[in-house]
Amino acid sequence: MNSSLNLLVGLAMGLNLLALGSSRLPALIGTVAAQGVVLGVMPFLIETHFEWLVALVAAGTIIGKGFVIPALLRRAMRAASIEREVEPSIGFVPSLLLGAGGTIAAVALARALPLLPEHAGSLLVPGALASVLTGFVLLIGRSKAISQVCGYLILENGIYLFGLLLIRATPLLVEAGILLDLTVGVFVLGIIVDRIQRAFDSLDTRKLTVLRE
Amino acid sequence: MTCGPLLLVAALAFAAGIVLGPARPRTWLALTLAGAAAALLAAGLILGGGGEWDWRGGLPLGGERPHLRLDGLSALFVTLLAVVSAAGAVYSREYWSDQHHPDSAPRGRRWWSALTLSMGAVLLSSNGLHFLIAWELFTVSAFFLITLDREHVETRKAGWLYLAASHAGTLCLFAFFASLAARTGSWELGPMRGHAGFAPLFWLALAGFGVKAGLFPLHVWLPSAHANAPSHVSAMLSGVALKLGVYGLVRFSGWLPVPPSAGWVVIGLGATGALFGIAFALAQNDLKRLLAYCSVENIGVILIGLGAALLARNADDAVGAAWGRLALAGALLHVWNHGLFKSLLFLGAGSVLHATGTRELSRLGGLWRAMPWTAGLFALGTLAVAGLPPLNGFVSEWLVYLGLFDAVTSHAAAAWAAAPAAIALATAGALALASFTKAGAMVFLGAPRTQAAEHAHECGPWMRAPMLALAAACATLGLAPLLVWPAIARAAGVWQPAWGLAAAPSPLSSLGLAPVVLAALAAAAVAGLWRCAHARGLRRGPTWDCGYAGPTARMQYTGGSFGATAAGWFAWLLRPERRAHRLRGFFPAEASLAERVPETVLERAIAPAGDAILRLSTAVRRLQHGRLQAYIAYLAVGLAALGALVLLGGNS
Amino acid sequence: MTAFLEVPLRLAGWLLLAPLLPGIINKVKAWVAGRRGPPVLQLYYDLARLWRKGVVLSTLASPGFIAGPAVAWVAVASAALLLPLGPAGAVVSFRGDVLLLIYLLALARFGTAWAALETGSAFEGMGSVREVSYAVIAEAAIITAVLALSVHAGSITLVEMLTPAAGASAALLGAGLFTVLLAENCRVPFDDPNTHLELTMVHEAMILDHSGPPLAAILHGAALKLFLFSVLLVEAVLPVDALAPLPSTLALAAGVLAVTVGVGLVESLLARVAFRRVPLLLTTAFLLCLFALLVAWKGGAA
Amino acid sequence: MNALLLIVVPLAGAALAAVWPGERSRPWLLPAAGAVHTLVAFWLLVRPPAAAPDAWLAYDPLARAVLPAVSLLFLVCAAYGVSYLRVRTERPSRVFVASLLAVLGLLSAGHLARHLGVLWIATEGVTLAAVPLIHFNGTARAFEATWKYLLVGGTGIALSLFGSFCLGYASLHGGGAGDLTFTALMQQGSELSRPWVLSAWVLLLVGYGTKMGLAPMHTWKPDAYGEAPGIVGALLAGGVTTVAFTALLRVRAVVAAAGAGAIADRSLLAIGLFSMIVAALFLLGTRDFKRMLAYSSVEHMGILTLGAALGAAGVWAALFHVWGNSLTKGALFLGAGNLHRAAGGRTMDDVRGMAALAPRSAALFVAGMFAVTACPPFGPFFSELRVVRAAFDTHHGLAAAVFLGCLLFAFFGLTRLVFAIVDGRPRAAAQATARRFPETPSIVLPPLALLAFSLWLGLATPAVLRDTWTAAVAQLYPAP
Repeated sequence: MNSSLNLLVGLAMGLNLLALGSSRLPALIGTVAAQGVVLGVMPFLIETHFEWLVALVAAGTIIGKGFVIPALLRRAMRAASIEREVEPSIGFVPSLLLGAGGTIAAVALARALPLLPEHAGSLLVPGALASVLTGFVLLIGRSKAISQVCGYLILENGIYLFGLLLIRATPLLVEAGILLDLTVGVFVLGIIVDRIQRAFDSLDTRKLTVLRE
Repeated sequence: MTCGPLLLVAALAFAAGIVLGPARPRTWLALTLAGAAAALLAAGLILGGGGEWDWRGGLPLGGERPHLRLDGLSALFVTLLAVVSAAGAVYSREYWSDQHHPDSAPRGRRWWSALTLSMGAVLLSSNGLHFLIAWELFTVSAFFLITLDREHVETRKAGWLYLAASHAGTLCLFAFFASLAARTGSWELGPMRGHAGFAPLFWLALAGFGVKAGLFPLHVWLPSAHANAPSHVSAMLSGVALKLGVYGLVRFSGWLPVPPSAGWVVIGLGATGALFGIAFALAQNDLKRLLAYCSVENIGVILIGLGAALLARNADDAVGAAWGRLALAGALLHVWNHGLFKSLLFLGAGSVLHATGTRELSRLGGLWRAMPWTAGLFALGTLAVAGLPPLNGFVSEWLVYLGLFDAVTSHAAAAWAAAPAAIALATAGALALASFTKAGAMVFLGAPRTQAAEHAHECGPWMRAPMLALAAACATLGLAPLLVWPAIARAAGVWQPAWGLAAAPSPLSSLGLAPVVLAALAAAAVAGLWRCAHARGLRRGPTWDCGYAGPTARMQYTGGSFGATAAGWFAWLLRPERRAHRLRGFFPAEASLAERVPETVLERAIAPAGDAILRLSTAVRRLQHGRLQAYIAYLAVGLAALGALVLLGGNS
Repeated sequence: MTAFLEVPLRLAGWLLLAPLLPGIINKVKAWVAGRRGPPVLQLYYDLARLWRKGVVLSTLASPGFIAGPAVAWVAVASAALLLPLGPAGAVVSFRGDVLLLIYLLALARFGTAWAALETGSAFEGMGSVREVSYAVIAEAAIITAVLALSVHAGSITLVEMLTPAAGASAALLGAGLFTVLLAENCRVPFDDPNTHLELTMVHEAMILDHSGPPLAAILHGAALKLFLFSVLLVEAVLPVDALAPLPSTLALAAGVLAVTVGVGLVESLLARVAFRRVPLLLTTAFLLCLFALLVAWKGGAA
Repeated sequence: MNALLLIVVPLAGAALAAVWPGERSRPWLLPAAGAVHTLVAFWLLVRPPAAAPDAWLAYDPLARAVLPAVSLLFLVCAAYGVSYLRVRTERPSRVFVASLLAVLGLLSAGHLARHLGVLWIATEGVTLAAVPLIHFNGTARAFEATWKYLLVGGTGIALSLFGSFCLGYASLHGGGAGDLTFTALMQQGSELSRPWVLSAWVLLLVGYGTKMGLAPMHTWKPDAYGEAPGIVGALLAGGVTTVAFTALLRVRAVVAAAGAGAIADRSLLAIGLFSMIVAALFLLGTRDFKRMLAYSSVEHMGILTLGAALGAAGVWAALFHVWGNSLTKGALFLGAGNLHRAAGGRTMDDVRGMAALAPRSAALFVAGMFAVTACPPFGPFFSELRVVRAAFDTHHGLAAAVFLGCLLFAFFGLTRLVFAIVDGRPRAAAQATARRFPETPSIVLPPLALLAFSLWLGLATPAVLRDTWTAAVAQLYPAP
């Protein structure tokens, strides 16, 4: 099962690069949604025998990350009737290079961290780190609010990937809390985006520079 | 003994003054006088009867049980505080009266009481924490007194400069007391000469107290603050507030061990301060600024004495003890003397300001006719500050001289510091004579230079009485220094136990009646010459001036040209700025010459540094430009930096 | 008992002999110039006349105008009393009296300068500025000289300081003190007592407006000051009381005479230096005293 | 009495406020809930309840050492809030009151949390609940501030979650059973896998440091504090930051138990001093007195962090400073709110002569300025002096020097700005505004009360508080 899990993690990492390279918002949102679904499947591979809680987590993840949030984002996009270009402040090629470099660095860094025998050889840690880096690149390198939200989501996904290492050990409360917080957080982000659109009739955060020294 | 109740009465009186002051001027004045009298009595008991009063409170304040101690040294300063505070309070009744300053006069009374109370607390408290509290309260209340009149931008600027400089000093004291407490394990203060390890702390104390004392390179706040404050406040600041800085230095150099080089540094600072301070004074055109710079000089004199005493203490032999004691006694006596005559001079300047509305020498002149009392008393203060016999300034400077000379004649290593210090002291004395001849003459002699000066009026009894009292004190200390010797000796004994016991030094006792005789002879001669002149027939006529027909007031010698000669020798330090508009052509239009002596240290050294820091701040503030992406980038950078620090920092 | 007799006697001596010196100086100048010159006792006549004259007081002047000269005169006189006279020693003597002497002279300076400024005349302003300004360096020089003497004698009482010769540093000290004497008493090359251009005066400019008894007091005080300085100079340099009383007294007298003649010669041979050069000259005097101090220090240390 | 009341009561109040019909009467829920909360907090402070070591939520010494200050601050702010909402009737108060109470509840939860996950959830909850408060004014500026607060804060909070996972994995790797209560983690001690603990420390420090507003993660602070109402600013600066700080303290204890205490202290020292330097530089130049308060808050967070790096004595001083800072800063924020309304402006370019327009608030503001710059006899003076002493105790002379230098420049900046707006001749336009917002006792007394508390805290620190701080230090530095 470890190999298939690694396959999925690799897929998620690939989706990271895709997100970095996608030049249009719908594509970006789609990539994020796909990644959410991929992440949601993973718990089943980790848990050999079926467990309700794990199933619940997985389902929640798939629904939340895969469908609800992307839907919200699309809605915000439509409501703001914004053009679909991503408008990077760090170009696509540099972002891709950064992402790729980040991925390699993540793999290298992950070697330095000791793993439990059952996690040995799993790609979860490098995957998590790579996603977090990708998230940062998107947050820093994209000027539109929605693309930043996507970056934030990928960041969260990375952390979620890492959380999978603990899914068996840590009590459910943490997981549930996390899931809830993520959804709520992004939900509020969506609302904010909505409000910003009303206030500024654009989602370009470069315009949000009134407050300064 | 009965010190406790007296001090309690004083404290209660001033505390009540804080509460009642704004509403009830008369009650406030009575309270202040009563409190001052009680404090004076308590200090007198200590100085006269010896011993010390030591009291530990029950309930803790700020986590520490109060510990008050009134010994000879603090009593010396308490005396000065009480006298000047009372004098200023009486003076302010007319000078800063309610009808002229309806809103600020009540505030002024409140802060005056607060200032006196906190200063007293500084002098008494023997616990580092409480010392700091009292110190900061004293600083802040002095700030509010300086800026009583918040209308003028000048005053506000001066106030802020004072506050900023004092805070820098206070933070040095934070470090001083905190590291002292860290070493002793408690905030308690007291004699701890044994621990040689504490010596380096002296430098912190020197910086912290030096700012407040107006030590030469740290004096930058002093001139503007003293010049722009109300005059009774200037008197308090210059007469007492500076002395608290001195108190700190004397107190802690007495309680703690000092590094071997301390004496050399202090005496060097004192000598340069005395010389440069008075050089600045000579160049001033603002009467109160002149007085303020003169305070820098006198602090220098005091520090020369203290430095010599420190050198003697380190030399640690019988000979050294002898001259060290003389120098220390001179310094301590000069604390009193400067407090008295400088307050007198500031009050005099105040009544000039009150009468004419200006402090500029070039707008005054001929005031003696309108205000004879002020003129006479100011002249007396002038004699005293110039250190001329038979007044008090001479006695203390003379003691310091004796200490320095003995150090030189005893061929001690300290001679290498003492001889230059003596020369500097003499030069400063001559410069002081020049500056105050200038000050007195430009203000009171000759013809009035402006309408304002012409229509001046004498100050009323409320302003005259305190000046008279202070003048009387100056004269007494000058004529009969032996009276106060025991007090001085006791204070010196607190600083260095071995030095206190001895009787009055032979010179002082043998000086004995000389001042009195001199004063008597001078009086007799004046009277004789006066009567003789009248007997021969005394005619009034215009100033002959080599027969010049139409002299006008504007033809008189000005303060600027008066200072020019000697101040010119210090041009490298004073950097006077002159804007001359010379006469040109056959039918010249009007010409003008404007001269200004900047506060060199402030404008040439500190201001540029401040600008550099402000530029840095502007550069840093540009980073807060409002772009969210960059903010998240900062976050990532912080993450990376901390990661590097933690993961690569290794385990130390 | 003797003191009560001695003080007036000495005072009388000082006061009566003082006006002689300016007369001698003028005589010397006249001789050098090949004139007959005024009688040696001229100043006595002047003083007597001034004492009988009335006083004209500027309308601007305050009582200080008359008090100043009186105080100055008293200060100089009492300073003179502090000075020991060869074998006779001093009437009043205590540790540090030398400093009192210096400050008494400062008091005298203050009195005259103050009185001069009373009239609000620009000339007298100039005069008093120069007086107090040059005194700054002169004071430094004097205190250095005193330091040298006290280091050499290991004491700061005039009697002990002046009795032994200043030894090796005598020459330096003598030169320095002589220059200071010229400056403090406003002689050439610092000031020209009988110039007629007020702009170049120092002491004379200060007394332009004085008349009658006050002027007399000032003139007599000046003469006294000159006398005082020459005695101080002689005693500092010559081992006068190494000798028996009579010879030493004679030596003292001779020394004072020599100093006076020296002043006269200087006045007739030199011209007044420009005012901006005066500080230079005084600084030289200061340096001379400083070297004297160093020499004394070495001598004492050895 | 059960400590959980501290969480339940405010949350219940929030729910009640959300459904409360009366627009006029709703604000009174604030002081009501606040009073109960304060009562419980102080009652349990005096009579500490016994806490099971493995409890996930408990009123343990560290919580007792900090939470009552927040509770007190909230009570006063609530009293102020009633009159504040009365002058701001144009804005609906439902969401405001509800989220204010929710913030209080979640704050308490965060303080009571003894479990890594619970702690994180509470912090995230506070972050989210504060969102409506920050854009209460509904202006474009408010939206911008909120957006920045949410995205920067959200990133920080995400990182702290990451850190929590790393710590969890460290314990798992050390053979732990996945019990993430701090007691369990500390018991595991050196068994925790070092690399994971260190990476957890970095992530948690950055994450919770963002919530505290340590430089360089402070960028959201001036915007949020500047745009939010004064009362919200007071609660953010005096309440929310304390949760993050106690979180760091708890985590540091675990890291120290794992044998990396020295490294943790070094990083705390570095980031604390860095924050102070940055704050001082900003304070020197800023011209807006509400943003000034934000930077001052950054500076004081730096002081707390520095204290936390200076061993037991330092932590004691830091806990002391939490109280002093919360109360004093609260007074300043409320006073700033008064001045802002009365002057109709916020920068020293368009605000002058407040001493004439709003004398009481101006006097309060000046007094608060002196208090917050460590002028005795207010609380911060004592705590900061203790920090300096702790620095000398632990031979960090250089750190003490930098600390004092930053205090000095911060003082320059603060006094310059404060006196610029207090002194001088007020503008004509401002006089009209000032008449519209008179200085009623209801807006002057709360800040005055806070200052009085700060004074009382400094001069007569109650023994029970001292003991609690000592107990908290003992909890963080268990005797080996």
